[in-house]
Amino acid sequence: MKKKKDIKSATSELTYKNYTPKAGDFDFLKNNETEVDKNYSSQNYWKDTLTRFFKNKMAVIALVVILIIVLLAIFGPMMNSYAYDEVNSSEANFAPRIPGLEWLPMFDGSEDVFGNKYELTGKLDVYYWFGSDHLGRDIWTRTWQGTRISLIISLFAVAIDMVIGMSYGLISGFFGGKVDSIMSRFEEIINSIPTLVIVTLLMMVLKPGLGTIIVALMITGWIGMSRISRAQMFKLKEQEFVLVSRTLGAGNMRLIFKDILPNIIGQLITNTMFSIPNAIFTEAFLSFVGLGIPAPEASLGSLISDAYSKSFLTHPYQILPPLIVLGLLMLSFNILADGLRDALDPRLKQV
Amino acid sequence: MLKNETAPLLEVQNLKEFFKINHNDKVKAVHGVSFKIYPGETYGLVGESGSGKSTIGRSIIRLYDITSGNVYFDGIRISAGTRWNEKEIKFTKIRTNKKVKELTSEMNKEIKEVKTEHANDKELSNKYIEEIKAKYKPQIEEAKKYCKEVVDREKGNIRSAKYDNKHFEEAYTKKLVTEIDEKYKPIFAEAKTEAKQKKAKEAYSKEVEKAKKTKLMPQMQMIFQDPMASLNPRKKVEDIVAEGLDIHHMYSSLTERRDIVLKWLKKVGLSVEQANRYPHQFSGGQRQRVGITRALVMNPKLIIADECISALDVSIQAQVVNLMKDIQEETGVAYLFIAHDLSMVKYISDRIGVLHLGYLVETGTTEEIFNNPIHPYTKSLLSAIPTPNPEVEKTKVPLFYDYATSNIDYRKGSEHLISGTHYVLGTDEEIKKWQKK
Amino acid sequence: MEKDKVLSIKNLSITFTTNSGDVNAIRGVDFDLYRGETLAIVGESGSGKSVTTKAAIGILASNGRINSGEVIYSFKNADGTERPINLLNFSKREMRKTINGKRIAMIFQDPMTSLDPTMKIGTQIMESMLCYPNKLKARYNDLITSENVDYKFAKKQNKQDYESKKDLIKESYKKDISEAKKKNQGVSDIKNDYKNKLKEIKTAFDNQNKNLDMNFKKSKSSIKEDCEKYRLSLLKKRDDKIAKATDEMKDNNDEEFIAQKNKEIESAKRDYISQTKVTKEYAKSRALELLKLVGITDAEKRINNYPHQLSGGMRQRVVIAIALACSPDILICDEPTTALDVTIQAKILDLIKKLQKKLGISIIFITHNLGVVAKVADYVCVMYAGKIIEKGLIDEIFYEPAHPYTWGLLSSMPDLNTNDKRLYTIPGSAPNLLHKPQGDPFTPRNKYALKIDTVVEAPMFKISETHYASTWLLDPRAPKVEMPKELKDRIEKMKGDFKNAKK
Amino acid sequence: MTKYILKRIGMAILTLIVILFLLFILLKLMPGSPFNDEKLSVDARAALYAKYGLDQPIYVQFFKYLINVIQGDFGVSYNISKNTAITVLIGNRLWTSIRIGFQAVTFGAIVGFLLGTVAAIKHNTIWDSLCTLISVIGVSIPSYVFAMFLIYYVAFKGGVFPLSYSESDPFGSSILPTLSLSMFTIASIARFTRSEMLEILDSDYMLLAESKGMYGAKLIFRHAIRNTLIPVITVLAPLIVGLMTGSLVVEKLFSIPGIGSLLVTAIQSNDYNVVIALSFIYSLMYIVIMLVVDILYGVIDPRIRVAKEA
Repeated sequence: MKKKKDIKSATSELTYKNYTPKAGDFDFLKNNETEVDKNYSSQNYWKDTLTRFFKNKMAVIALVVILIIVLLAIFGPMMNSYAYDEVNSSEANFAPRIPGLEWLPMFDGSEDVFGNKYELTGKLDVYYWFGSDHLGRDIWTRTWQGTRISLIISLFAVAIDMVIGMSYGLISGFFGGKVDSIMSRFEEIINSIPTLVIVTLLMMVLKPGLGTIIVALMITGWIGMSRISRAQMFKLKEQEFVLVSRTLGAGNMRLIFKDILPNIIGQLITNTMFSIPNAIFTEAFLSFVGLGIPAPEASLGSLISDAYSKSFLTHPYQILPPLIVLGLLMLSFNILADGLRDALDPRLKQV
Repeated sequence: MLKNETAPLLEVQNLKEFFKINHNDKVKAVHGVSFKIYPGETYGLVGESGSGKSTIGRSIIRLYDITSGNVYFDGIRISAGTRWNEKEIKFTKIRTNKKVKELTSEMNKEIKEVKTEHANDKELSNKYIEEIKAKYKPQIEEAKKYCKEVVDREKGNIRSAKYDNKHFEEAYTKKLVTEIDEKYKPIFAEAKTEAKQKKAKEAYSKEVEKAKKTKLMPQMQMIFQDPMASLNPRKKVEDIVAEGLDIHHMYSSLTERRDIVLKWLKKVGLSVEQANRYPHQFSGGQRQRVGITRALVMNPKLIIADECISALDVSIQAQVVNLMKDIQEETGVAYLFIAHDLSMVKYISDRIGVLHLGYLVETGTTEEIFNNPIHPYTKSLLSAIPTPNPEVEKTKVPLFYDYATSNIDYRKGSEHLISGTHYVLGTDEEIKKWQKK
Repeated sequence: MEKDKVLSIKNLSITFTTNSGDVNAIRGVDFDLYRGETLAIVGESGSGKSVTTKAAIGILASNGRINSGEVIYSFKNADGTERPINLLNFSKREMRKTINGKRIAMIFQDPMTSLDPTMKIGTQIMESMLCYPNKLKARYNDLITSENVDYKFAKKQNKQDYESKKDLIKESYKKDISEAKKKNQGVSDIKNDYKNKLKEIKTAFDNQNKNLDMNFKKSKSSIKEDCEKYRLSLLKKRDDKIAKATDEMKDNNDEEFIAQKNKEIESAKRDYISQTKVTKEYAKSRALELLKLVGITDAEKRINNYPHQLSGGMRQRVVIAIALACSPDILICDEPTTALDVTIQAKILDLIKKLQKKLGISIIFITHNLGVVAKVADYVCVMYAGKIIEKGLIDEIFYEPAHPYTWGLLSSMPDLNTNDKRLYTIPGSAPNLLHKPQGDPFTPRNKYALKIDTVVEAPMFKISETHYASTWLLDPRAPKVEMPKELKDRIEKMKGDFKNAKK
Repeated sequence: MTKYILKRIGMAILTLIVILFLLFILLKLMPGSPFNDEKLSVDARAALYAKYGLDQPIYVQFFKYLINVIQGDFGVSYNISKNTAITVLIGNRLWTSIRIGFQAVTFGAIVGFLLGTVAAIKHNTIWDSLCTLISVIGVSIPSYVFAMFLIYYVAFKGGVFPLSYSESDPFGSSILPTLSLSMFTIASIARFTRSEMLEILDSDYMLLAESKGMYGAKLIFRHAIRNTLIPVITVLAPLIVGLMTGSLVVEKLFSIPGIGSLLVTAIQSNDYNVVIALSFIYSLMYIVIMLVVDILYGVIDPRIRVAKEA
């Protein structure tokens, strides 16, 4: 109700009813007294996009979460004295215990079935913030160590998307015709082998490890991106402003990089954001199947797999940290990508 | 408006443009269209959707490779299609092969006859066979020779067409240099003293240098239909306008670049501060002005305006048309004005060509087309345009024309001169019939 | 002869909420549409011409908000009674059930996108007929709708009355209390008094509401009764006919006679069905009829086509057939020929005119092309920046325009019969309504702008019974201004053309 | 249309042969030979090589392999259960996997489509936000995390459904795996449906339908749903593939005797022959699904099915 009143008061302006013309009001205006074609300033595209992005609270939160996880992945393992591969069998399967937070039932070091091992073993000055695993390794350190691997993989995913996927799609789309049909055929064949199969086979041929996972991603990870950039290229290269540049005599490189790319880079970045969770998931999946990073190295996938097979039903706390970090990471990247997409293409969100 | 004495700026000869959709289907967009545009004039190309008018514009500016025909710009052949030459080669070969086969089979038949007739006398039969062979050989040779001649000729044409398609800029430079040579011959001859000679030489080499830098294609520019789609949304107006300058390195410093841009922006009625804005901050009419400026900074001799006003509001259309006229008066640029709206075309064009289904059905000066339309399609087009005169409009009965049921076959027609420069496509009987009406 | 008003829009004002702020797209639009006439709304893009009509038939985009105004439609009931009713009081559901398609139909600009690509065109035409197949129910809906709208409106009014009365009492109470406190008098009396007053109006309000409810219930049941009666009468007619035929059959053994009577029985049954139900067969035959009406040859074949199999002109014909399916009173044509070629445009305009003559419908024709207006319209409204700036009979607008904007529009339209070398134009471009203009939004582009234009917008000055224009130039205090000479000459010449044409 | 289908089938067969060749090459590249049992004498090994044709040139081997595969013979398992024909090993497992996969796809597609439709119709309301939230979570969280969650809370703590798959109750015990598998499908379909539907709700023909008096469910069913379904079908194929990946882990978690868990076992016990055979089966299923979806698309969309008339 109030709002409507506001509007009404705002619109109660001068009309012919409440205005009495003064002398001279009926003189002609001189030419310079009005401005024909007023231009109203508005922000440029990127600033606009940023403003829209920061209006989206979820996306901003996701960005913050990602930043925190990145920081923890860098500094987390240094924050206590345990090393990620430090085995201490006398302190196996200790529940989480954090100094100062012991009043919280989650972090007091006790478990339903086994009681408080810290008290039982008399190691009252020992603290495993996230608990320890079946070999007595510190889960806090291992979790952040594993997160590092996931983040490194996501970096590579971005690089693969940008370098291989984008250029493949752009070239295929720009030149069209025979070049395109050959390149698309090749892509189709690669794409019709399930990623799962490719990755699995590769892992069997090569030695399991980070390098192999990256190679596997390289073979299949670029396809989605190349499809999108190809489609975008097809759409844009017939646009009139590109034709204009062509008639002005612009070369292919100029057309691709100066005319077309700035117009699609937003969508491509968004898509890259979507491919990060995919890459992280692939790693986690491979580790879970037993093809991932070999022990004692840790990755989120191998931590989850370990915790699941060794102690899921008995010590469920062991699986939680990597699981939560993985979930948060995936969720945040997805929300971030969504937010970016909406900011870049406001049509989807509607006015 | 007859400018027959001067050389045409643009000459389109028998332009054909077919597009492949897939292996079986071809869309024939343009069927042998020819016209000329003289310096400083406006040629209006009118037609409805699907008439191929935009295809013609884009083919001329080399956005598409043409299927057949020639396009000359400033006397230089800038594109040439080779499909007809290829066809000629293919069919000549087929014809020759057929003929050779016939001849050989005839010869063999005769030889066989001789062989059976003179089976006993081998010597005699051999002699006859030799004779027969001698009789047929020259014929076969001749047919083959003819075929080779045709193939060689056509191959030569194809080669030269392909060469021209790639090297027209060189040809243009050559042309400019010869012109300068011609110009300086008398000067050199007159310059008696050494100092004068030297001076002339300096001037000469300067001009040659400049000519070598001058390119042909930038002198043909295009304005597109959609004022929003034809401006890169991520670029500032200044950079959009200067794109051509950037590509051809037509300035020595950034201030010069800016000066050129601002000079032209002012000329089309945009302010200096607007140069730093992005396209989406402009209204439709202003955007089209930016599009025009972009073409103008290249100092073109010909601007192809492809439906450049049809996306604009009525009052803005008139603004843009007036602006284009002013610019023509000032710079002497020629326009190829492509539109579907005959009424606007009338205002701006000196001559008009009416396109229908890829055929140029009628062409002539604006007066000729409007005062004496001959072709039924032109007539229907003219009668369909609504005018802002209610009393007339309400009683007017538009003439309808349907190609499918009209019994007219454009393929059979040929160009007929009606008067002056007024040509109509049709057969003799058709033209007579139409003129009677 | 008094003309019959079908639709009249009064002081309509609409705001759109967008990312970059509120846009006052329509700022007080008035016009009347008379039966059997064509009203043209002319304006450039963004002038709000199609928003007005979309709001009138309840298909405004979701971010649009109607601030004020009325859309009075003369609602013809199934029983033949007719009464004016404000369409803005209808709910979306009521609009769709009783107005859209059945009384007011619309044709859109782009025939390429306005047909469902996955549905046969025949189905699309039949859809609106088969959407409410029960004619008796539809009849009831019709009759109840206007009652319902009135009832709801009265209730709303009642509530508003009550609220405003309450506010008044509250205010006076506050005043009294504060005064009493100043004077250190007891406040309990005032409080009691206040409570009583409130109770009083509350009971009045409740009573009124009860009354309304009762009345509505009454009229509802009476309508129900009416409908039932109507049904029974139809049923009786059928049964009578059947009984009569069977009666006659009894005494006669003539085979031919019996066959004839059987036929009569059949036809009586069929009549009843067709009076109570829209059958598929009927819908199909009607669709065929419509396709023929809009000039589509071999309709039997075309009815099974998908939209992509037809050309643009054909598709627009199909859209017209869809609009006509339920025989509406009003047809709104929103730039129906803008996306088409000129020769096809001429054919479609011809068709619309013929249909109007044949069916006697009223048409609102929205366009930016003055030539099209000249061809189809009886009455013209010229819109600029969300307001009608000049309206009048077609001849008045074209031969005696009064507003500088109309002058500009007319003279920037190229004319085939004159040989001007330059076109007169309006400088600049239409204002962005996101930024509220001060005074008359046309001022910056107006060659004849007065100082007062920068301060306030002009009212509608009456030029003749039918001709109005909103420009200060018509104020008696303003300097006398004639239209530009080029335009005047042109109009003179046009009049001459007309006379020549007549001869 | 027929020509188009034939062309697609041809392409699919060609792709399959290429894949098989790649797989075969990989098989050859695998470290060690299948018979690296140290107890085997050189002669015995040679005899085995000869028996399996491993001593012939590689293209001959491939050709033989190809013929065998066409006849449904993938050779024998070397490690999991020695000398059992892979066909036998796979046997019933294939149908179990396909059944659970089918359940998950059907359930996911229907629920996802409903969610997306609701979100689009109730655009910019709490329903919309809820659907968006569900779909973001569904896309982000791997299916095995859901599986664990379900195992721990529903089966272990809640005791509602069995912890693992059992042959005696093939449907009841497959509910949890189906649920965890279908999460991703639900989320993706809901997402895609929402954006497609929004576009369609905004289209001109919806406006025309409204202006001719259609409203409510009739309007949505007759115009919006039909037009949304067409593009949604195209995304089904990649989703089914995602499902395969998920099924690997989920089958393992619920100990379902399907080909997914077999593949995991084969990977973990280095039984290359089985891995290759299963990879081929996965590729085959994938290609067949893509083919079917492609053809289905053509059949459903009249713009493709009914040619334009001249």
